[in-house]
Amino acid sequence: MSNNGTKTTLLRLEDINTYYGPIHILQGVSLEVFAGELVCLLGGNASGKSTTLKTILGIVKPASGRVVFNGEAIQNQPTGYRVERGMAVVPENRRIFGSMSVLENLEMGAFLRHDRDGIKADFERILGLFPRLKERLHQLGGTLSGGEQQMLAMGRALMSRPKLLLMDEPSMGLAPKLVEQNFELIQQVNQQGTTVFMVEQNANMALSIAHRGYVVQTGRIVLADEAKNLLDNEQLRKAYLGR
Amino acid sequence: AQAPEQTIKVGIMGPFTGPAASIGQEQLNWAKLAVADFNAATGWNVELVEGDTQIDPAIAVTIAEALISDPEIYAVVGPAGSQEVEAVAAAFVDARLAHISGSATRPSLTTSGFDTFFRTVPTDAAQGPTDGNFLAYELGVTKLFVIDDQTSYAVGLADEASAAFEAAGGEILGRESVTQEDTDFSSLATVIGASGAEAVFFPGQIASQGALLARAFAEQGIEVILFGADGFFSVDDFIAGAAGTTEGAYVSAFAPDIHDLESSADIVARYTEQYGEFGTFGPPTYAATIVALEAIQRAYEAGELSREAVRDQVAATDQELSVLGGPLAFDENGDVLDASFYIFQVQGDNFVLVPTSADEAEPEATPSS
Amino acid sequence: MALFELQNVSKHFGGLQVVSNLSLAVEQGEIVSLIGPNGAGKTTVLNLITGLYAPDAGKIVFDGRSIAGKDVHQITRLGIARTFQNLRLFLNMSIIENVMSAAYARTSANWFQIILRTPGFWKEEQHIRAVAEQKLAFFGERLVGYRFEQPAYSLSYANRRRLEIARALMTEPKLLLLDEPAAGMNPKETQEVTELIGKLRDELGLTIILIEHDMGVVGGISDRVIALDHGEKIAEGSFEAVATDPLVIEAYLGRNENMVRK
Amino acid sequence: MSQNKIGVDQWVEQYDQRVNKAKGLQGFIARTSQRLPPWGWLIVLVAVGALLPVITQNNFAIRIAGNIALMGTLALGLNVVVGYAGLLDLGFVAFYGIGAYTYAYLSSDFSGVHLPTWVSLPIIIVISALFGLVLGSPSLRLLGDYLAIVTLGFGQIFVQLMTSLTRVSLPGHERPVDLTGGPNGIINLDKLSLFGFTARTVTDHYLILLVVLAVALLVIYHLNRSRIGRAWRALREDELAAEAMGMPTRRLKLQAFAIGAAVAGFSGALFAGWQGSVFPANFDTTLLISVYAIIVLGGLGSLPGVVVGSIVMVAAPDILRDVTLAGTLFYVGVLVTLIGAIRPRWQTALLIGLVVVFGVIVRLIVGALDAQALAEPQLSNSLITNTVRSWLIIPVNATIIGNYAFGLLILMVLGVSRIKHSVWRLAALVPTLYVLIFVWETRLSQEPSVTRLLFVGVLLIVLMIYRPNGLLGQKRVEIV
Amino acid sequence: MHTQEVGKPMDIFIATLPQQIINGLTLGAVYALIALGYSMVYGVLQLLNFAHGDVYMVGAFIGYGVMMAFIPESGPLFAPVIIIILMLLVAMLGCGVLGIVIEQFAYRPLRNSPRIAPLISALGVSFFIQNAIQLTLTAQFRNYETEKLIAPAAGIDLGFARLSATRALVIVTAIVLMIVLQYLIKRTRLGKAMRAVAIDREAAAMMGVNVDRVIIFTFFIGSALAGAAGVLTGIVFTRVWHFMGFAAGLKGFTAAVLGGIGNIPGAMLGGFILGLAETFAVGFISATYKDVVAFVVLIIVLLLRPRGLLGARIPQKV
Ligand SMILES: Nc1ncnc2c1ncn2[C@@H]1O[C@H](COP(=O)(O)OP(=O)(O)OP(=O)(O)O)[C@@H](O)[C@H]1O
Ligand SMILES: Nc1ncnc2c1ncn2[C@@H]1O[C@H](COP(=O)(O)OP(=O)(O)OP(=O)(O)O)[C@@H](O)[C@H]1O
Ligand SMILES: [Mg+2]
Ligand SMILES: [Mg+2]
Repeated sequence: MSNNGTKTTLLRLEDINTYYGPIHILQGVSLEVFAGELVCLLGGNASGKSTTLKTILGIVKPASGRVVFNGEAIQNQPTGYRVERGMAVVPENRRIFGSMSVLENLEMGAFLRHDRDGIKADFERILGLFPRLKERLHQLGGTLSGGEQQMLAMGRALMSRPKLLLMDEPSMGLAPKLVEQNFELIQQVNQQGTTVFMVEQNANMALSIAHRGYVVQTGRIVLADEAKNLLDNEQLRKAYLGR
Repeated sequence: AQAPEQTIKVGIMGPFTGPAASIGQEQLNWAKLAVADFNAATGWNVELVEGDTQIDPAIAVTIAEALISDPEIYAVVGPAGSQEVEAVAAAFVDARLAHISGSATRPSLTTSGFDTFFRTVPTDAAQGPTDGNFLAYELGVTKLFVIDDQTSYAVGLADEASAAFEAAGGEILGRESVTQEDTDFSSLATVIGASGAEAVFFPGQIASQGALLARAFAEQGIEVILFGADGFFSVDDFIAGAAGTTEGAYVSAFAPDIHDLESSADIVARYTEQYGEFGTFGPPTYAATIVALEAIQRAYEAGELSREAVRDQVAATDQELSVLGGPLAFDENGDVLDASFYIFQVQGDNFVLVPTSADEAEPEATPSS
Repeated sequence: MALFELQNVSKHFGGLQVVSNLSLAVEQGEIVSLIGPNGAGKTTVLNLITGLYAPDAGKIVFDGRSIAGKDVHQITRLGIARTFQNLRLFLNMSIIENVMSAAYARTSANWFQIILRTPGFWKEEQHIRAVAEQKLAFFGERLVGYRFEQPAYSLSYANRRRLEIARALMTEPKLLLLDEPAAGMNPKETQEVTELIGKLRDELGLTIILIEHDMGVVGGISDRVIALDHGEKIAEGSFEAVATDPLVIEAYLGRNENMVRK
Repeated sequence: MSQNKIGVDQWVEQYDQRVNKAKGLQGFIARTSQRLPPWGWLIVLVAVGALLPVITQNNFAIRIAGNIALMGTLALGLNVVVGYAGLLDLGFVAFYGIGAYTYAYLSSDFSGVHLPTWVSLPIIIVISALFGLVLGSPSLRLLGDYLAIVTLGFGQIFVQLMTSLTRVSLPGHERPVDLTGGPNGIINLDKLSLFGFTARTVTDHYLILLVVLAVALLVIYHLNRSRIGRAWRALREDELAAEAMGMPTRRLKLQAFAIGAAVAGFSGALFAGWQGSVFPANFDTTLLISVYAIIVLGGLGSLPGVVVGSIVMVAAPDILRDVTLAGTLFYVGVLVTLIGAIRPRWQTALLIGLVVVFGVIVRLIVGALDAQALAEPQLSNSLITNTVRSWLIIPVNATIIGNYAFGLLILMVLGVSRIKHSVWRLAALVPTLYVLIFVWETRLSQEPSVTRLLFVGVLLIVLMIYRPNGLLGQKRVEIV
Repeated sequence: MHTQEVGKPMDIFIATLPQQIINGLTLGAVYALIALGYSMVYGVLQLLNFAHGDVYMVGAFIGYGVMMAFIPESGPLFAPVIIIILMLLVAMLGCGVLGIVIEQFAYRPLRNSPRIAPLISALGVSFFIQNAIQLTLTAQFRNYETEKLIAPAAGIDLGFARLSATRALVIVTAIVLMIVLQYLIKRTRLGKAMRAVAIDREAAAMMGVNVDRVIIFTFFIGSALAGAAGVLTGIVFTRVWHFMGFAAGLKGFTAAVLGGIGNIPGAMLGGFILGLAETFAVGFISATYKDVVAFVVLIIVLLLRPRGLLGARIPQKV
C-alpha cells in the first residue's frame, strides 16, 4: 500500500459542477486519486455517484471545473479520447453489446490494444477468472443472465489493461460466492498496478479492500478519509452500513 | 400609347420544381421571354408572377387563390396540367380572371362551361385520331403497343389514339403505363419485342423517355416503329440524347417546328441564346403569354382595364401570325380555332415534316431541311 | 390449496437446459425466495410464470387455473405482477404516469367516456392518480414531491428499481414477483426494502416470490427458500436450513461464511 | 445552504435551490404559458383564428389559414400513431386519400350518389378506420422500420391504384369500367353541407376547418390524458414491459392505427369537399413529407407542437412565394441571424460596416479593370433591392457567374462555420456576406420557385439543429 | 421486321426470361449499391438518411461532368476504361465528401434527439441539394454519351438473350465494390467498431472507439457507393436529372429493408431481388403495376420474415 512518500496524482476533479438540464447535480465536487490507489466512492441512492463517474468519463460534460487525468485537463475531450489515455469502465447497467457474442464483447474491451499475445493472455486469464463466461463464449451478450452480464462487463473492462479502472457497482447482481471472488479480483488487479476508483454499495467489503474513500451526498462530497477510518465512522455506519 | 401608371402583372402557373420541372421551367422561360418582348415593344413594365404548382392540384388551388387575391394580376398563363385546370378553373371563373394554358389538352376542360379558360393548344380529341389514323393508314401498322406516362395528358391522348386505331381495324396488343421518373425501359422493351407489335405509340411528356425506350430497343435488337407526340418533339433529348436510335421514329405535334419558321426565327434565336434548347411545351406558352398581354393592352387602351374586360379581350383574340406559325383565335369554348396536326419523322439530326394525305392543304410553313 | 404452482416445468434455449423439471408451490400470503448462482435459471422462472417465455413442458397453475399459453397481459390481469432485473421502465414518461399506466387492466373507461370526460371518467382518473401517489409514497421521500412529473429517465438506478416496484403494485396483483429488488442499494437501504417487502405482505396481503442475492434480505423475510442450480431445485426449506445445506454452500454461498452480509 | 445530513436524500427539499429557472423574457413566456390551462390555449387558438376573416378579406391568406387547420388536423392523426404509439406509419396519407375518394364516391356525379356531408362523414370515418385496422395489422408482426416500409408500400399502392384503375373489367359490365378517374381524378364534387349549411366561400371552409381542428385537438388531448393514451405511450417506450403491466398491446396498436386513420379519413373528406375534386397526385409522398415534418418540427407527441409545426410548414413555403416579401425576409433574416449569432453587439455593426466597405472596394476595383463587365442594375419596386443593387456589382452574364458564386458561397458558409476563433470568423464573414448578397441578387431572387424550396430546405435543417426535439418538444432519451 | 410470332404466354415467358434476368440484374446492381449506403448508415446510426438518393444524383452529375470533360467533340482523350474509372473515382470521392459534410452539418447536432428527428433535417438536405442542382444546372435532362466509350453493339449474344458490354460492366463493377466493402467490414477493426457503435454508441465510446470517426467513415463509404451507383446508372440508363434521387432513394430504402436493414449482404440481396421483381413485374405482369408488384413482394417477404431476408432475429432476453 502506497501511503508512504511521494504520491503522483492520476486523477483529479477540481470543483466540478454538473447539470442535467436545468438541475444542478454535482455541486463543487473535488476529489483526487493517486496512482496505484484503490479508492471507493460511497453514497446513498441518487446522491450523484454515477454522475461523478460519468463526468470523469465524459458521458456528461461538467458546466465548470476541471477533470485532470495524468496531468492533462480532459474535461472537454470526448469519451473515446479518455479511454485511449487509459481509462476503462464497468458501467452502471453493464452496457453489454447485446447482439455481440461474449467473445466479441471481450474483444471490444481490447479494442485499442494491438499486442496480440498480451490480449490472448489476458483473454485466457479472464476466462479463468470467470469460468461461466468460458461456457457461454459464443452466446449473445444480451441473452446472458444478469450476473453473467456483470461478469462480462468486468472482464471486458479488464481486457483493456487500463491505467485507471472505473467501476460502478461491480458486484451488483453477483451471487455471494462471486461477490467475494470479485473483490479479491479487484484487489489483485489493484495490487498489480492498476489504479481503481469504484462506486460500491457493498460498503463494508469495499472499504475493507480500499485505501481511501469519499462519501457523496446530494451532489456534494461530505466525507473523505482513509478507508479504515471510514469503517469506524459512527455517522457513516448509521447512515450506510446499517449497523 | 403611354405606358400605364399602375403596376400590371401576369401570373403563371406550372411545375417549376420537382419531377416535372423540366417542362415547367421551359414554359416559364418562354413566358419570361414573352413578357420581356412585350415590355420592350410597348415600353410597358409588366411583371410576371411565378406560381410553382409542382404539378399537384392541391397546390395549384392555393396558388390560384394567391394570384386571384392580387388585384394587379389581370391574366394568368397556365396551369400546365389538365388535372390542375380541373382543380382551379371554378375559382378563376368566380374571380372572372382569364387563364390561358399552353399545355392542358384534356377535351372536357373547354366544354365544362369554364368561360375564363382558354388554351393555345388543341385538344386530345383532335390529335388522337390524327395519330391513330396515321399509324393505321399511312404506316400500315396493324399491331400496336401503347404506353402512357400516367399524366392526364398522355393517358388522354393514348386513349383517343387507341380508339381511332382500333376503329381503323388495328389491333392493340398491349397498353402499359410508366412513370415520368422511369429510366430503365429494358424490360418493357423485351416485352414489346416479344409481343410482335409493329409499332409503339408512346405519347409521353418527357422526350428523354422516348430516347431511353429507343435505346432499349436498339440494345436488344428489337425493330419497331416508335411513335410519340408533342412531348417527344425535342431535338436535344429525343434525337441527340438517343445517339441515333430514334432515327426513323415519328412524333406528332400540333404546330410545325418553330425552329424552322422564318417568322419566329428571331424569337427562337433570342430564346436559345438565353435559355438553351427547347422542345414543344414552351412556344405555346409564349403564345399564351402574348395573348394575355395583348388582351390587357387592348383592354387598357379601350380605357377599361378590368379582369372581365381582359377576359373578353382574350376571347376576342385574333392574331394573324402567332409564334406558332399561323393565325391564333379561340372558338366560343376557348379552344384554338382550326387546329391541325403535323407529323414529323426523325431523319439525321432533325425532325422532318412528313406530308400526309390529311393535310394536303398544308400552309406555307414547309420545313426547310 | 396452493395459490400458485409450477408442475414439472422445463425450458431450454438451444442446447442449454435452463429450467429442468422444476416444481414448486407457493401458498397464499407466503414469501418465497429463489436463490441460486448466476445463470441458475431464476429469472427464467419468472419469465415462464409471466408468460414471456412458453415452457417446453409442465404446467403452471395460478388460483386453480392453468395459465400456460395465456397472453402476458392476461396473466397480469389475473393477478401476477413482476419487476425486471434489467429495469424496463417507460423512460420518457413521467414517474407518476409510469405508475398510472399500469392501472390499465384494472380500469374501464371507454372511448366515449374518455373523449367526453364524463363524471365516471373523472372519478376513475382521480382514483388512479391517488392510488399511484400512494404506491410511490411507499418509498418515503424518494419518489415524491417534484419528482412526480419528472421523466423516469432522470432517476438514479436504485430509484428506478423502486419505481418498478411501485408500477408492479399498481396492477393490483395477488402474486408479486420481485427480481433482485435490493440490487444497487447499500446495507441501510437494503434494510428499508426488506421491511417494505414485509409490509407488502402484511398490509396488502400479497404473496411474493423474491429473487435476491443479498442474504440479509432473503434471511430477513423469507418464509421459505428454494435454491436452484442449473435449473434444478437443489434445496428447499427455511432459510437456515437452505443456507447451511452443503450443496448450496458449495454452489452458491461460497465457503467463507462471513461474506454473507447480515 | 443547509448542511447535508449524511444518509438522507435531500433532493426534494433542495430542489428549488438547485433548479436553474429560465430568466428574462424566455422565463416569463415559459411561466405564463404554464399558467394558462390547456383549454385556455384552445380558446385562444379559436378566438385568434376566428378573428382572421374579420381582419382580412384576402382569400389567399384565409386559404393558407385553412390549409394550416387542415394539415394540423391531419397531423394530429399521425401524431397518435407515431408520436404516441410509436408506430412509424409511412402509409398514413393513404387514409387521407381513402377519405377523400370515399367522399368523392358519396357526393358526386361520378357515382351518381349525392349524400349530404353530415351523412357521408360518419360513413367515411368508419371506412377509414376499417382500413386503418387492415393496414395496421402488419404492425402486430413488424417492428420499427420494417413496419415503415410496409406501410410506405401501402401508400404507394394506393396512389398507383387510383392512377391506373381506369380500365377494369368487372363482371356484369361489357366495357371496362373506370373506377377512379385515373390521373384526371374525380371532379365536380358536391360542396360540404352540414345540416343545411353549405360551405361556399373560402371563409366558410376555413371556419369549418378551424372548428374541426379545435375539436380534434380536444379529442386527442383527452385521449392522451387517459388510460388509453398512457398505454399508447407505454407501448412506444417498451412494448414488452407494457404487455407485462397488463396492457393488451396488440389491441392498442390497432386502436392507434384506427384512430389515426379515422382522423386522416375525416380530414381527407373535408379536403375533397373543399377542393371540389380529388386526384391521385393529391396524396403523393410530398404530402407525407409535409405531415411528418409538421409533427417532428413541432415536437413529436406535442399537441401545441402540431399547431406550431403546421403553421411553419404550411405558411412558410407559401409566404416565400411572394418575391418582394421573400427579398425582404431574406435581408431581415440575415440581419437577425447576425444579431443573434454575434456577440457582442457592436461586432455586428462593425461587420455590416465592413461588408459595405468591402462592396465599395470591389466595385472600384472591378470598375477600374473593366467597366464594360458591369450591367445596369435592374431596378425593382423594392427600396432595399434598389439600394443594394446600386452598391453591388452585377456582371453582364450574371447567371453563369451567379452559379459559380453560389457554389463558392456554400463552401464559404461551410468554412466559416468551422472557424472557432472569433476574430478570424468575423474577417471571413465579410466576403461571405458579400457573396451571399451577390448570389441573392444575381441568382436567387431571379428564380423564386427554386429559391423557395432551397429556403425550405435550409429552414428545416436549421430549425432541427436549433431545436433537436422539435419546437415545442420535450427532451427525450432513446432506450439504451 | 424482326417480329416473332405471338405465342402462348408460356412461350413468351420462356423466351424472354433470360433477357429479363439480365435486365433485372442490371437494375438490381444499381439498387444494391444505393441500398448499401442506406443500410450502412442505418446500421450505425439507426438513421434513415433520406438525402442519400440526392447524393446518388450528385454522383451521377459528377460522372457526367468528368465524362464530358474527357470526351470533347473530337472523341475520347484517353482509353475508355481510364475515363470510366476516373468517372467512378471522382464521383465516389466527391460524394463521399458530400456525405461527410451532410453528416457534420445536418445530423451530428441531432445525435441525441428522437430517432425520426434527423429524418426531417435529411429532408431539408434533400430539398437543398435538389434545388441547388436545379438552380445551377437547370432542370434539363442530361445524357451520358456512353456510346462514345462503349460501342452499343459490344456485348455477347447468348442466343437466347443479349448481354451488352455496358450491362456487364455495371454488374461487375457493382459486385466488385460490394466484395471490397464486405472485406473492409468483416476483416478490419473498423467493422467491429461500426457494429459496436450501432449497438450502443455510448458503450462503444467507453471501449475507446472514436465514435465520430466511425460515423464519418460510414458516411464516406456509404455516400461513395451512392456516387458509384449514380455513375453506373448514367452509363447504362444514360439519363440524369436533378430529381432522379428521390425515387432511387425510396428504392434503395426498400431494398435495404427487404434484405434486412443494417445488414450488408442483405442490402445487396435486397437490391438484386427488388431489381428482378420490378423487371419481372414489367415483363410478365404489367408495367403499370410495377411498383405495386414490387411492394407486394416486399410485403409478403416481410410478413414471412419480419426482419428482412437476411436480418437475423436477435433473441431478446428479459
Ligand atoms: N439523465 C438525467 N436527467 C436528469 N436527472 C438525472 C439524470 N440522471 C441522473 N439524474 C439525477 O441525478 C441525481 C444523481 O444521480 P446518480 O445516477 O448519479 O445517482 P447514484 O448516486 O448513482 O444513485 P444510485 O445509487 O441509485 O445508482 C439523481 O437525483 C438523479 O435523479
Ligand atoms: N434467450 C436466451 N437464449 C440463450 N440463453 C439464455 C436465454 N435466456 C437465458 N439464457 C441462459 O439461461 C441461463 C439462466 O438465465 P437466468 O437469467 O434465468 O439466470 P438467473 O438465475 O436469473 O441468473 P442471475 O442471478 O445472474 O440473474 C443463463 O445462463 C443464460 O445465459
Ligand atoms: Mg448509480
Ligand atoms: Mg436473473
